[in-house]
Amino acid sequence: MEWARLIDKVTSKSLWMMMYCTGCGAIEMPPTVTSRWDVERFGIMPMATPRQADIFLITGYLTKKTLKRVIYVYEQMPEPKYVIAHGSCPIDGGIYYDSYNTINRLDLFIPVDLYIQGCMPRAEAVMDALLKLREMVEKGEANAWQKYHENFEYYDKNQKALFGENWRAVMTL
Amino acid sequence: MREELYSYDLHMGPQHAGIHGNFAYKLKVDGEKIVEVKAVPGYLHRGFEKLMERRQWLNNVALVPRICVPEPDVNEAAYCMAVEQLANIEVPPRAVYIRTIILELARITSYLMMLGGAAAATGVYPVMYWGMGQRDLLLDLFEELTGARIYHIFMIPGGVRRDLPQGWIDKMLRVLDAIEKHIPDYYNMFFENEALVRRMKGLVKITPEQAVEMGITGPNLRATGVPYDLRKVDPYLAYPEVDFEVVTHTDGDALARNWVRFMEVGQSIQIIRQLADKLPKGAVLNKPYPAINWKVPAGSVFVHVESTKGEYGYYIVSDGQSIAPYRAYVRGPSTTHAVIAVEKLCVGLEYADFPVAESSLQICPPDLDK
Amino acid sequence: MNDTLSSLNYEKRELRARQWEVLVPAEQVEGVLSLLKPQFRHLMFLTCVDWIEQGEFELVYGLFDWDRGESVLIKTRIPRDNPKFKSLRHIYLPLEVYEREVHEMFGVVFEGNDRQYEPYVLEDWDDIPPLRKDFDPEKYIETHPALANPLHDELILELREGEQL
Amino acid sequence: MINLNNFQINVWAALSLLFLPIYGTAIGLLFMGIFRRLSARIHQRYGPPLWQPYADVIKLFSKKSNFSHGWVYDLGVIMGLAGPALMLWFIPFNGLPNMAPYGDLIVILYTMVIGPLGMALAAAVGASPWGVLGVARALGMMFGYELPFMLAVLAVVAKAGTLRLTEIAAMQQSAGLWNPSNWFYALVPVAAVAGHIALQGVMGEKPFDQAIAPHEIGTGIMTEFGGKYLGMMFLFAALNLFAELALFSVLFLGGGPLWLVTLKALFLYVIASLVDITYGRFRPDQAFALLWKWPTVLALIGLMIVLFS
Repeated sequence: MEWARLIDKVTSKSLWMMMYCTGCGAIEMPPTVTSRWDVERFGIMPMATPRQADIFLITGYLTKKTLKRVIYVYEQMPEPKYVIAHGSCPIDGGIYYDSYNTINRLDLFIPVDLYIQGCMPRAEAVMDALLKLREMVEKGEANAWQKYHENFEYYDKNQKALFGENWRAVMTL
Repeated sequence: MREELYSYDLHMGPQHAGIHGNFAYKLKVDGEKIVEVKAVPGYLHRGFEKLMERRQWLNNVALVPRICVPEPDVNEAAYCMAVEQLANIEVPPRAVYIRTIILELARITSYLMMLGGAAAATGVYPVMYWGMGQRDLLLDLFEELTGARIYHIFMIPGGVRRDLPQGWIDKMLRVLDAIEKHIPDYYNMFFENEALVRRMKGLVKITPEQAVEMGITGPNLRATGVPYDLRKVDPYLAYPEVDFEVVTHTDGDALARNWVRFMEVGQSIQIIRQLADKLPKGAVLNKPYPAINWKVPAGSVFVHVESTKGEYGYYIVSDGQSIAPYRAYVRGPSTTHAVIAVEKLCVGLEYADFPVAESSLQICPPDLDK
Repeated sequence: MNDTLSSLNYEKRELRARQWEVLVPAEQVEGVLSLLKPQFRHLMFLTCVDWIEQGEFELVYGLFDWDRGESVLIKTRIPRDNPKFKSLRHIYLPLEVYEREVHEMFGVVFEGNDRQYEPYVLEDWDDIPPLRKDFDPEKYIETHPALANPLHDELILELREGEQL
Repeated sequence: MINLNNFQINVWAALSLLFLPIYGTAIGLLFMGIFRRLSARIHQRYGPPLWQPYADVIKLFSKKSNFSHGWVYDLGVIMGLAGPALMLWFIPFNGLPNMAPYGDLIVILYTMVIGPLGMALAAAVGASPWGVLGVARALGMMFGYELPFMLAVLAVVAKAGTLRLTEIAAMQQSAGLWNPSNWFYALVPVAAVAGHIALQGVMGEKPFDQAIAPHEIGTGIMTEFGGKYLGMMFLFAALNLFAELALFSVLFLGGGPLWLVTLKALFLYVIASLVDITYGRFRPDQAFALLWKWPTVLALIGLMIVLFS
């Protein structure tokens, strides 16, 4: 038990994130990682491939087409993994609530650890969320990824309702 | 036969460090050479044009900046100008000047980001880090002026929402001085960098005829040597009253495109200084219309402006009876750049050069997907 | 006004400074575009307007003259049921992609453009083309409940119950 | 001739053999921390603390790996780690009993290849095309930098008249540990400069980091690595980094006791990092052309000077 706590503590000091540029929010990511806010001070670093990432940052609205890839990317990430949804759109659709091509709630499809509300959230808000996630990881509270195992039927049902029964088999680029 | 045996598919994007934004290319590669490029757009399709038909004329002002994130103000400007044209609203001269200043500031922020992205594609990260740091100075200015860092929603039909705060102009000029001081650093890191110059020299060379034929606009067009800039050719706002040069380069390759972008930062600073000097006094908003249930007279108009990526335009149709636009079409510059130009010009490149070529064209997928 | 443009015998209207619209019958659009091409070298856009009450689609070709800064919108009407038009991508190269877009968003068939059947921005689309006026996104969301936010409905129900109380 | 009968199992030697790879890895990770800090300062930001790479590695090993690509994938990673460890055993450090007296330069130059080959093996069986492209580039680059590096080493061998690294090190220290007049950097400067340029390729730093170019091929050979595998990759990178720098220090900068070699390696690494941070990445063919042109010609000239003087 003590060992797990120690690992949690170290993990919280080194979180690599994958910024899938799904929407507008991606524009506030560069200031967060570059000179002004420099999130690397806290050991949080952008990574290019899902295999190497701990945090999955969903930066904005999700169209149907993107959501498929997001689910794929999420499933490729090694566990434990944390999802931060950025902006109003993944929470309730935001300004695109009545669009025919964007989804209104992200947590119907994959579990989310933290939401950053706002359109668009400032870089400080992103920093705040990352530090909050760091705290959660340190205390062992960021467990949303376990939900994906426990409630996979629920998520799978929603995914199939949107993309069709055998979407995984037929997906290409 | 050879194709079957030796060629393979590479999927660039949508989650790939070399692709700017949520966009994908399907490459067919034979050894190292690209034999076929297919653009796969649509990851950012929100149905903007449908949404705009469902919002009122003024509500749309809050919607349009979201079409292009790196430089949202061109959307506001073009949309407001189109609506003003339809409703025949006179804009006070002070508002015209303030709009022009905002557009030019946004141009600098966008260029700083683009140069960083182009440099990062070849592994030169300092340009990106410095540029982002400097861009934030400008975003702070925007924040003081409009209350938002990215989506300002400051221009509305008839002018701008409010007057400049006390001392804002001086602060802005100081920020411009600070940026100008760093321009040699960018130059040395970018255009004196042996590896970067060697990669970009001669890459995706476009001739002026090809460029016009393919509908390429903006810095990508000017890099081929033709001085076509909408600010001069089809002037709008306060551009006829300021003095600036249209930056051109004759090479038409990736380096030339980035060079044009880089030199335009300096021109933008000059334009803003002139505007700040000449800034007229008076009202900033002429609002002869109700905030809700406003019916714009019937008609249609196309208004285009010069953005950092190219020609940005709004084609707005009003039927005169409904409280929303009957049809709004957004002409984004990336449609021709990302699909036509890349699919036609990037065949025959090495796949290693593809991200560099793509970043030199500066594609912004949201304005293509809409 | 440009000489070639003023020589055209169609209905013309000035939309704003240096911009005109020209209403051209559908079968003569090809000739007009080829005539204007040498001067209006830049095709700004092609789009479509759904005039549902008249039962017509209006195709709008935006052309621009780089040297004079003049623009002209060539407008033509085609019937709304079974909309067909000739692909003009041999005149302006960018039409290849614009026709693709109009085909997907309005269902106009451009004969001669083989690329229009490739999916453009939509994926697995299962309804009428979305930019037509009779397409209702709210109804679409209702029939695809995974797109909607289930909390919205619950909240609205709660509010209504609260009102009754 | 090496007489294996002389090899006595010695507690100290065994301990030092165990100690060297651990030390090399630890120092390599520290170097990575220094690199990240240095690049942050050039980027005008604070950067992570120096111990950041250690936390990264611990975290990576604590991750659950939800994938594997078969036994070649698992074995390749271990083989990769074994390469630089073996190499470090054959590099002489003053007063440290290891296997240096029993091997010569040829052995070391062969062990240099094992590590990258193991990693390439693992990456190649991964399903990602980017990984395979990265492997192709990494092996290609190997051909690029091996030639000038070998030629530079050959110049040293010709000058020293021996293949034994212990003798080469002793020869350089004959004028004193701190006196650089006998270092091969001073004795065969032309070849040494060529070797130094090739070292940039050996370490995979820009402009020769084609194998992991993130903007071109994802992150190349690392695309499919995650969790524990990436942790192994990190350890390999750290150990390999230290081993290569130590080899270069012993060959051209006089060698010495372990701490002195570490300092020299740090000096070399800071120079390499500064180039890496501010320089761009060449295309593979450009990098080839560069490596086979300037450093190779320089090394050949250096070799000629040694042979005909």
